[in-house]
Formats: sequence, C-alpha cells, structure tokens
Amino acid sequence: MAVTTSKMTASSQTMNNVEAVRATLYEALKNDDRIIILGEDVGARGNVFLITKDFIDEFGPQRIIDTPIAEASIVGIAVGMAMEGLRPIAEIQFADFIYPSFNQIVGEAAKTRYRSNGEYTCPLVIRTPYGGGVRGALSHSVSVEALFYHVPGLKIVAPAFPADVKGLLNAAIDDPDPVLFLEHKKTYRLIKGEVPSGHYTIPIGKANVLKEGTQLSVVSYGLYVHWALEAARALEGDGLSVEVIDLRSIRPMDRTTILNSVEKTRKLLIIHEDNKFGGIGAEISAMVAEEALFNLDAPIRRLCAPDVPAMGYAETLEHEFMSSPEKMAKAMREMVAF
Amino acid sequence: MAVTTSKMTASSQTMNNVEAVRATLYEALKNDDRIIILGEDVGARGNVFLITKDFIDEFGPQRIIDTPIAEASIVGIAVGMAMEGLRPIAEIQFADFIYPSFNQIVGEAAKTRYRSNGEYTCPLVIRTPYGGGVRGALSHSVSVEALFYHVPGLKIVAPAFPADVKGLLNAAIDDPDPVLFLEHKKTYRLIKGEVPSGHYTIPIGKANVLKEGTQLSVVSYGLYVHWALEAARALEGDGLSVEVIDLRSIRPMDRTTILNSVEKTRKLLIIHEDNKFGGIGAEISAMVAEEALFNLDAPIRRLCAPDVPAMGYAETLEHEFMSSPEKMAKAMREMVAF
Amino acid sequence: MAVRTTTAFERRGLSDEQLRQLFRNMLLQRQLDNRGFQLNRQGKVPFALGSEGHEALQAGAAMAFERGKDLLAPYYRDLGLCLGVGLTPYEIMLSIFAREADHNGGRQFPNHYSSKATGILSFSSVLAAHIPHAVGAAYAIQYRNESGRAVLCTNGDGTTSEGEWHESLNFAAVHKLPIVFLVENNLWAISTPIEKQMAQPEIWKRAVGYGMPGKRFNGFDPVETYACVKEALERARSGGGPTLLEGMCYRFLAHSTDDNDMTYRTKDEVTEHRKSDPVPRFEAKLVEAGIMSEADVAAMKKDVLRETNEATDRAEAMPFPKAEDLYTHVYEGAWQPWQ
Amino acid sequence: MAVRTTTAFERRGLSDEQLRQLFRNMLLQRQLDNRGFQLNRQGKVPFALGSEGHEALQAGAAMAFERGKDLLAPYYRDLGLCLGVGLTPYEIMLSIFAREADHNGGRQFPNHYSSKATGILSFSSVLAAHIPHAVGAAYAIQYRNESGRAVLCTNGDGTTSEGEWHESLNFAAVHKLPIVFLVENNLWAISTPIEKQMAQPEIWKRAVGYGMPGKRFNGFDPVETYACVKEALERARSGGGPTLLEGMCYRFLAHSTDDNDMTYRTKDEVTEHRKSDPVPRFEAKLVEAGIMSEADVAAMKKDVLRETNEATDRAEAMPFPKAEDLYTHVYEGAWQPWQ
Ligand SMILES: Cc1ncc(C[n+]2csc(CCOP(=O)(O)OP(=O)(O)O)c2C)c(N)n1
Ligand SMILES: Cc1ncc(C[n+]2csc(CCOP(=O)(O)OP(=O)(O)O)c2C)c(N)n1
Ligand SMILES: [Mg+2]
Ligand SMILES: [Mg+2]
Repeated sequence: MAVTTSKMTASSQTMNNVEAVRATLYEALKNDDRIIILGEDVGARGNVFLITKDFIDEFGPQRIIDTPIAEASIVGIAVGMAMEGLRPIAEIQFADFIYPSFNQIVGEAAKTRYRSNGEYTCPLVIRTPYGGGVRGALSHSVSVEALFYHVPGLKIVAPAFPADVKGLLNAAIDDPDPVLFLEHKKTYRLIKGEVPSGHYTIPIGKANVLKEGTQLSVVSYGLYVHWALEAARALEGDGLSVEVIDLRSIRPMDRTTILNSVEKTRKLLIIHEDNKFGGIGAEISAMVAEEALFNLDAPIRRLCAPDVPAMGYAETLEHEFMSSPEKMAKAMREMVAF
Repeated sequence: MAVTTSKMTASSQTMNNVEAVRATLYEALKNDDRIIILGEDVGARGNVFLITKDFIDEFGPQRIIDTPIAEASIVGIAVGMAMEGLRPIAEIQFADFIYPSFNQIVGEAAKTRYRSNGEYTCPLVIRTPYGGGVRGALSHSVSVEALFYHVPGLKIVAPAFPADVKGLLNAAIDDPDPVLFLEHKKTYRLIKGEVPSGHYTIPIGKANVLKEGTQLSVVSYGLYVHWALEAARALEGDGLSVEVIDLRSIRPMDRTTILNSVEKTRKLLIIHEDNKFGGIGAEISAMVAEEALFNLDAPIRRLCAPDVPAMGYAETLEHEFMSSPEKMAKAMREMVAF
Repeated sequence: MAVRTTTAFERRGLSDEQLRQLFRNMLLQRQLDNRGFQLNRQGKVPFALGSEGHEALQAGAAMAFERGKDLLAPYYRDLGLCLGVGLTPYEIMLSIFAREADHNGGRQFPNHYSSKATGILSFSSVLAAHIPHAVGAAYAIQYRNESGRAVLCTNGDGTTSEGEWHESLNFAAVHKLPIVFLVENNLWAISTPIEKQMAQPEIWKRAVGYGMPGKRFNGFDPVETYACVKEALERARSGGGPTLLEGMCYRFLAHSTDDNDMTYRTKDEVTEHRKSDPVPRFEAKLVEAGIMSEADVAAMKKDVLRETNEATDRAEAMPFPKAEDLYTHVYEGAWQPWQ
Repeated sequence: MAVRTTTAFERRGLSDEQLRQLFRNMLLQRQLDNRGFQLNRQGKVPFALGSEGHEALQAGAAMAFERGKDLLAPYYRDLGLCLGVGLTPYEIMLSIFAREADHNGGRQFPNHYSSKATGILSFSSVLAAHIPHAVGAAYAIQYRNESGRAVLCTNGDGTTSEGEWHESLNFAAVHKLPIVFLVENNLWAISTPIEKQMAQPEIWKRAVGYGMPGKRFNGFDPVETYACVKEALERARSGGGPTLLEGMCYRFLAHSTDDNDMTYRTKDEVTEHRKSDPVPRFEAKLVEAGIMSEADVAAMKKDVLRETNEATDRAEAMPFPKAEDLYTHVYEGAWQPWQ
C-alpha cells in the first residue's frame, strides 16, 4: 500500500484509526489554541470511542466542550466560532444523528463564504463515525456521504487507513472551508497501520492507488476498500490483475486518478457500503460515462447495498446488507471475464 | 404532448400549475376528512402563492393549520398524524427551508414503515416550491431533489405540467408512503395546460415521453423540461429528431422508459437545473452506463448548473446560473452531430 | 380485595392490588434489565441498556395510562413503562434477542419497543425525533373528537435540549392538545451531567414559557408519580391541554453495556443515590403498611424470576429474521431492486 | 453641546445630541424603507421589505451597541439596526440594487446586510439559523477573554418557534456567554398572528426556563429600548451572561412587496397601531422637550431625504456583478468546474 503524504518523516508508529484520530486531534490542540472540540460526551467520557479521552483534563472545559444534546446548534455554534476566528472541530456522536444539523451544514456552513462574497469564511471540521458491520442496527450504522456530496461549498473525506486519517484530518483542520470528516467505525480498532510522526497533510481531493492492476479498476473507500484490497490480492493467485483505488476524498473527487486508471484497465467496478440509488457510485460512474465512455470494454458496475432504509440489528439482516471480500471477488471475476 | 393519465374524462379545463395544485388539494379536502394541511401561512394568507386561499374558511382551522415557524415539527407532527390514521399534507413554504426538517423526512418518515416492520406507516405528502429563475436569490431558489433522492423509503415527484400536477398529487395523497412533492415555482403561473376533470391519478414512477425522436434522448424535469421541449421543437425545423422525456418522478425512477429511448436513439443528454455533481443526472447516467453501455454512440452528457452553492440575486448571476432553450439546443445539436 | 386505608403512606386512591401491581412491575423491570446485562456478559446479545432507578417512575406512570385508550410515545429507557402498559416480558425478550417475531422484526436496537396493538408508537434512536410524532398523534385524537384519550410522551433530561423538543411543546400548547410530556430526569445524559445540559436545572419551569402547567415530582415514589401523571393525563383527556412533568430519578447503571460510568462520575455519587433505591424502599413501605408480607414479597420475586426465565427461554428459541426479510416493508408492496 | 435635563421624558443618560441621533436614525430608516418600496413600484428592483414600526426599537438598540467592539447578528428586518451600528445608506442601497460592490456581491436578497468591518455577521434567509452563529461568536469572545465585548442577536417573534432558537439560548445560558437575545415582537409572522405562534405570548418569560434574565419593554420608545438593551449588553460585556429581551412593536407594512396584509388582518387593526407610530411620537416628544425645534426637524428630514437620494443615485450607477462572479468564493482559491 502506497501512502502518499506531503511531508513524510523517517519515524513512524503503528496505530489503529481511533489512535490516529486521537493523536492528530491532540497535536492540533497542542499547536493551535484556536482549536476547540465540541460535541456530546467528548469531555469526561472522552467521546464514546474514547477518542478524546483525558483531553478535557489537559486542555480544559473551554476547549473540550461537552455540549447539550442538540446537533443543530453543535454545528451552528461551531459555524459562529469559525466565522469569528476560532477553528472548531465539531463532533456528531454517530453519523445517524447528523440529520438535525443538516440545515447548519448544508444551508449555512457550506454557503457562508459564498453568500458573504468571501467576507466571512467557515473553517470548520465536522467529525462523525459512520458505517455498519458493528451491530449498530437501524440508527447507528448509516452511511451519510451521499446526503451531502451534492453540496458545493462543502468538502467530504472518508479515509480508511491510519496514515490517511492523520494526513487528511490535518488537512481538514488546516482547510479554510468546512470539511465533513467521516470515520468508519468498524475500521476504528480493526485497521492498524504505520503512521508517520510529525505534522503532515494529505491533500483533500486526491485518491490513492492502493494496488496497481491492468484488468479492472475498482474504486472504493472506507471499510470496503480494505475488503476490496483483500479480494483483489486473493485474485492475484489466479492471475487476475485488479487495480484498487481508495477514493479517500469524496468531494472534491479525484477524477484524474480514476480516469487514468480506467484508461488503462478499460473496466470499472465501484464498491460502496451505502445503498446504490443516488450514491457516490452514481457520480463516479456518470463522470466516467461522460469523460471516458469509449475507453470502456464493459458496462460500469456498482456493487452497493440494496436500496433499503438500513441494515437491521439482527445478525442475519446486517449480514445480508453488508458486502464481503467474497462477494467483491465474485464481482471482480465477472468483470474481468466480461 | 402526451399526458398519460390512468383515468381520463372527456371534460377538461385550462389551468396553470398553481391552479392545478389548488384544485387537487381542494378536491382531496372535500373527499376525505382525514386530510389535514399544515404549514406556515397556509390559513388566512392561503399560502404565499395563494394555493390554499380561502380553504381555512371552508374547512376550518383544524384542517388548515397555520403552524408556528418550525419546519422540523411541521413534518414531525405530520408524521405522527400519519402514524395515527390521518392523511397530512405538510407544506414547506420554500424548499430552501426544508433543511431543518431533514431529520424528520430522512430519519423518520422514510423509515417508519421499515423500522416498525410494517406495523406503522407514514402516508404523508410534503409539498414545497423549489427552483429558480424568479429572482429568489440564494435562499429562495434551490433545487432540493438530489438531497433526498438517495433515501429508500421516500418517493419524490416533480411534475411540470398542470395535468401531471393533478394526477401525481392525487397519487401522492393516495400513496401509503411518504412522498416529497416538488413544485417548480417558476412554472406556477407560467405553465398552463388542459387538466382533465374528475379524480384521476398518474402512477408515481412513470416518466412521460413528451416528444418522440430518433437521434437523441433528452431526459429532464421541472421547468427545464419545458425549455428542452421548446429547444427540441425548434431543432425539428433543421431536421433534427430529438426525443424529450419528462422524468416526472425522481424516486422511483422510470428506468424502462429511459432505457427504451436510449436503445432507440443511442444518445443521452440529461438536463437539470440543479448543479451537476451528485445530482439526479448522476444516477440516470450511471443507470444507463450500467444497463445499456453498448447501446451508446456518444458519451452521456449532463447539462446542469455549475457546481456553485446557489444562484445569486443579481440578474447577471441568476442568468449565468440558469440554462436556457438556446443553451439546450446547442447541446442537443452537438450531441446529434457527435 | 377491598381497599384498606393505611397510615404508612399516601396511596392516592390505589387499591392494595394496584399497589402490589406497581411493585411487581418494578421487580419485573429490574429482573428483565438484569437479564439483558447477563445475556450481554454471556455473549448472547451484543447490547443491553438498563433503566435501574427509573422503576418507580415508570411503574407509576404506566398505572395512570389507560390501556386500549391512551397512546404511549416512549424512549429507549422505558422498559418499565412499556411493560406497565401491556407489553409482555416475552415481547421484551424478542427485542433483546432481535428475533423475527419481534414487533420490529429484529431491525431496531433492543429497547426500541413499539406495538400498535398496545398503543406504543414506533420511534428511532434519534433523540427527540419521536416528540413531534406524539404531538401529531395527540392532534389526531383531538381532531377526531376522541375525548377520553391522551398521549403520554417521555424523554430524558438531556433530550430537552433538542430543538424538536421545544417545537413540539410549543405546538401542543398552541392547540391545547391531549398530551403529557414526561421528562425522566436522571441527572445524566450518558456522561454529561445536568449542569452542562442546562443552566437552570428545573425543567418543569420551562412550562411557563409555553403556557402549560408544569410540575416536578419525586420519581422514586411510584405512588406520587402515579398521582401526578394521572392528574395530567386526566386534564389532557378532558380538554385541558398539555402538561410538562418532570420526574426526578437517577440512572444507577452505566448508560448501556457500551459505557463505563466510572470514567465520568464517582462511585460515591452512585452509592449515595442508591440509598434511595426505589425498589427496596417501596418493598419496605408495602411491608410496613401491611399490604404485603415478607413471604408475599419473596413469592412475588420468585414468580418474577420464573416469568423472566420463561420469557427468556421462549424468545431465545425463536428464529432470527430471515436474510430476505431485509427487503420487506421498504414501501407498501414488493421491493424492487431499483427503488 | 452640553447635556440638558428636561422634564419631558426619561432620557436615560442620553445627551441631546444622542437623542437627535436616535431620531435621525429613525427618519433615515423610514426614508430608506420607503425608497425600497418606491423602487419596487417603479420596476427597478424586484423585491423590497420594510421595517416600519421597528424604527424606535432598532435605533434604540443600535445606540447601545459599541462600535468597533460589539458584534451584531441581525435578521432581515434590521435595516435600522444595521444603519445604527455603522452601515451607510449607500451600503443599504447597494444591497437593494444587488450591485457588485454590495458586501454580498449582489448574491443575497436585499436586507440581508452583512459587513465584517462593521461587525455585522453574515446570515441567510433561513430563519433562526443565525442564532447559533451569534452564540458561537459570543463563545469566541469569551474564550479569548475579550471582556468589554458582546454580541447582540435579533430575531422576530415568529422565529422563536424554531428549534435552533431554543438550542442557542440554552447553550448561551450554560456557558454564561456575552450575548443579548433581542426579540422584535411585532405580533405577526407574515400572516400568522402571535396567538397561533405560541399559547403564552410573553416571550421574555421563557428566560426563566433557560436560567437567564428576561425582560419585556416598549419597543415604540427608543429611549426605553436603549436603556434596556444597554443594561443587558453591559451585563454581557462584564461577565454577567446572556439576557432575553422582548421589544414590543408592530409591523405597519405588509411583510414585503410580495405580500398583501389586507388578506389576513384588518385595516382597523393597523390603523389602531399606527396611532402609536414611534416616529411622529418621538418627534413630538423631542419638540415638546425643546431638544429640537420644528425647524430643526424639518431640516433633518430634508437632510435625510438628500442623503437617501444621494445613496440611491450613487448605488444605482454602480455595475451589476459580472456573470463570472457566479464562480468566485465557492471555496478558497479558484473554482474548478468539477468541485
Ligand atoms: C439526536 C441524537 N443525538 C445523540 C444521540 C446519542 N445518545 C443516545 S442516548 C444519549 C443521552 C440521552 O440522555 P437523556 O435524554 O438524559 O436520557 P437518559 O439516557 O439519561 O435516560 C445520547 C447523547 C442520539 N441517540 N440521538
Ligand atoms: C426556516 C424558515 N422558514 C420560513 C421562512 C419564511 N419566512 C420568512 S419571514 C417569515 C416570518 C418571520 O416572522 P418573524 O420572526 O415574526 O419576523 P418578522 O418578519 O415579523 O419581523 C417566514 C415564515 C424562512 N425564511 N425561513
Ligand atoms: Mg438523563
Ligand atoms: Mg414578527
């Protein structure tokens, strides 16, 4: 796996995604006292995944704010802080609870710069854990990226690897515009990797070719990019050469990397955990159908969740909703064979 | 223009879209006392476009509720009414103000049936005027369909012609599931047409071929489908044969009509007022790239608004944001010539 | 059995039978709660959430509820309320085990009870989102002139901070709807203490601003709870409009099996509140008043355990939802892959 | 000119000069208001919205605002407030005409004034959405220990029904933030009368529920308004936390040029309120108290008209935004078609 970083130091440390978020937030708090973390249970509890554990002791309750349960105002207050020169990092405890703050994200944060003709800006990060496979049932499992990715003025990232988490979270914090930072909760402790020491950023809007290949391009992100990589590696034994791209940023989207890959492999499989209709895969597919139609040797395929409202709590339902490395390998085989 | 209706009577009347909405609501209120209209200024003012004018006098303030300014609860209370056997029609005064009710639409209404395993249902209509070209500026012009169309459990319609307004609004009211009913405000008084008398429905999920053609399929909806039709008709003089499809329903989407058309014309142009990235055009394009790639003789093209947060108030900005029959004709020519 | 007067405590019109019923609900609630945690420790279920400390409040409120008439719009901490209005331990266990026969078909998290037959509305995990639904249901009741019916709507103290809570109370007041808003104030919202949730901790005082009556009561006392909720529900049923009630209690356990409360509050604090544990307290009162003997209590506890065991075994033996069940009830009718 | 004492009315520490300034703001506000409507009737602008009836309230509140220190989070009816804190009639007219030089570059509806230099936050048309921003700004002030600064945040009576209003007040109270929430209660929200908006019409009484001081005042009296807002702002500036103020006034005009208020309220009602029109009333008071002569008043009116004319002409002569301006300020840096 090639981790692209803008500044990479020799030393590194093995971390999981929780640790990567935590370490990055910690550094940011240390280095810039304009940074404020606000959200539900981020203080004494240190966030429900213990990401901000003990921060309140070190940085005080002025910087680590246990907010009332009120998501619209968590984001809205952060917008006001950002307009007035602070660098708030707002947390939505689970992505499923971001809906009440939709107005503040889509109507306000994303439009602050535009509607004031650049007089006011909104350098705000909204972090939230999303995704399923953790028995989170109907309301602790959703993917929310497709509800926001249509919105100009907003940026969306969804890193999958600890090193990317750090680099992209740093980039999001430095960014002068609002960034929705999506953390797949199943990868939190599952995924470990080397994380370079010191401050570095990964540019928002750049995908990462995790594995090169010649017969098929697979684009994914989040938990599923790990499974896609696993599937693609397994297929190597059978002589299949599948290129796996980790999208990492959803808006802006790295058209160049996708188009270059498709030009080479002439086939595109998009895989995401979210349901299909109107999902991220729709834009990827449409973009390729627009820009590179005659480079394609097979119909573009989207391997996504079925269009049902959510995965259920029962294991049987969750299992049926979620994909797997096996299902992905099957789709890859079919595409290569097409 | 072929208006498809499930039941069509001999007599009809010329109406504009406002009158069609009004007449349909009126009939519904007359025929079914489970129907309640609730929203801001729907009572004495009769809605800001006078759609419900005088209804409160005839049906009383229990059925025509001037709500407090609180969109989350306008929808949320309607959900509760629907769960308990009423047939609420909630109004959001302008689509731009639907954001605060996002949680109730996406998190609640769309999931009521699913999460209760069918014990509870949510037969709810949410009507709202959307779209630009009326000097509505940043916050009275948005298109919101793409913010909702990814959501299973929800239906979305966006009729463009008075007869479709009536047929689809009747269908939405009869529907046992929540329907987001989008009314393009620029078409309100601009577009007139024959509306059959009596009660009839147009099935949700069926597109309408407004004009047959052989060289290019154009899919659009709302205000733009009128302009697309105008452009296509103008091109007839030059011997160009363009098929124009009015999507009418956004979710569920009429794949069959689109695919049949593309199979015939081998070229697809999607036109919408909303910005491009992640818009409705993305799903249409992706669906065709998936199902009919080898039927295509040209890349699929999307003619959409630029990816900026909104049209501005100044005429120059609004004009730059909006398309026109001329710009559409130009794109059609290019596609046919490809 | 005839109603006897005792001097031990205000019985607010409740018969001995009803008082015992209250107590039994409290015992059953605690037993089922424990069972959830046990099953979680045994690795049989991935999640459980308890309402220890809310038993008196919920048993009392449930007794004021008129079955077959009133509607309940509960939240996830309302095991006791749901039991009290008619849900069976078996139904609770189906939810905990996420079995196919569960009202939600195993789709929702446990503790998200709903049952149309019992008058319990369906709700999601999104806090406060159910409150406008309760108001809409109350509107339906009023609109249809179904006097004698009301909605009981509950939520935690932390949930009062949500905008939807505010909007809902305001609307209910404007329309004088038949609804009672009952806040179960346990002083905590996961790790957030009440003083970080609000500057002024008496939630009932917000009622003035909405133009409805407000009242705070001791939610550790099931009889006082019963009387307060009954008064408010009767006002609602008879056209007197909504009420905001605040029942004071305490969350004895961590928020859920995913939480460790010792990271944010002290053992001493919990111990201090445990001294007022409503379950042994009410037991002592009943015994002291001669309404139950020690033997009665022991027998009742045994019976509650038996009932819990039976419910557990019966539910556990039921099948999981089928994989295909993922595709039902998206819309009315059969699911289409492209919908 | 030295401050004189008069017996005519409570001047609350205001000098003659300040009193005349108050009055001038009121006159200018009404003149600019009228101009917007005139331009609309002339077909020169598609939309205008007036604040007649709010002049005293806004002039008074603006005078309590400390320029260069405080921040203002206004709403669309705050022409007078924005003038009073430093926006020029020319800037107002640029907004009405949607010219390129407008702070918003002609992007927003008129009346959505914002100006970083003047300390006026940017807001959208979505009601109540700006209130959490004001709270966030107040938090920034408090966090940076910038004592002596506060935020003045306004909204209409109807807007208090929004969830975001509730959430914002609650948070501000918890953190004792330097902010004043000023509700301009004009009894109407477009066509919705206050009694359909809330069951209990005294908005200031909600303050108790949040744990902050609340006060209602006569918003037709600019001096009383000044005193109330000043007291609240000073409390905020000196660490005393937030206040909820409710200024009573009336909307004399229709909601906007798109509205016809005679469809939902009577002429009599408006006429009745017109009797207390704050502008002639304050004029009479100033003359009676000898602070201004009739001639002074006439001269001031003439000057205000001149200023309005000049601002109108100057703004009208300015260019519209360029078509390419549609693409700027989406994100920092140059726009990319695929962003
Ligand atoms: C909208 C929303 N935000 C956050 C959460 C996460 N959450 C679940 S329970 C809870 C605490 C609720 O506290 P309270 O209302 O006091 O109820 P209690 O659990 O104490 O009974 C939180 C923050 C949620 N479920 N929904
Ligand atoms: C969220 C939202 N809902 C609805 C509207 C439409 N709207 C604009 S002004 C208005 C009335 C506001 O009344 P009030 O707050 O009393 O202010 P006033 O105009 O009376 O000063 C409404 C409903 C809006 N702009 N935003
Ligand atoms: Mg609590
Ligand atoms: Mg008003």
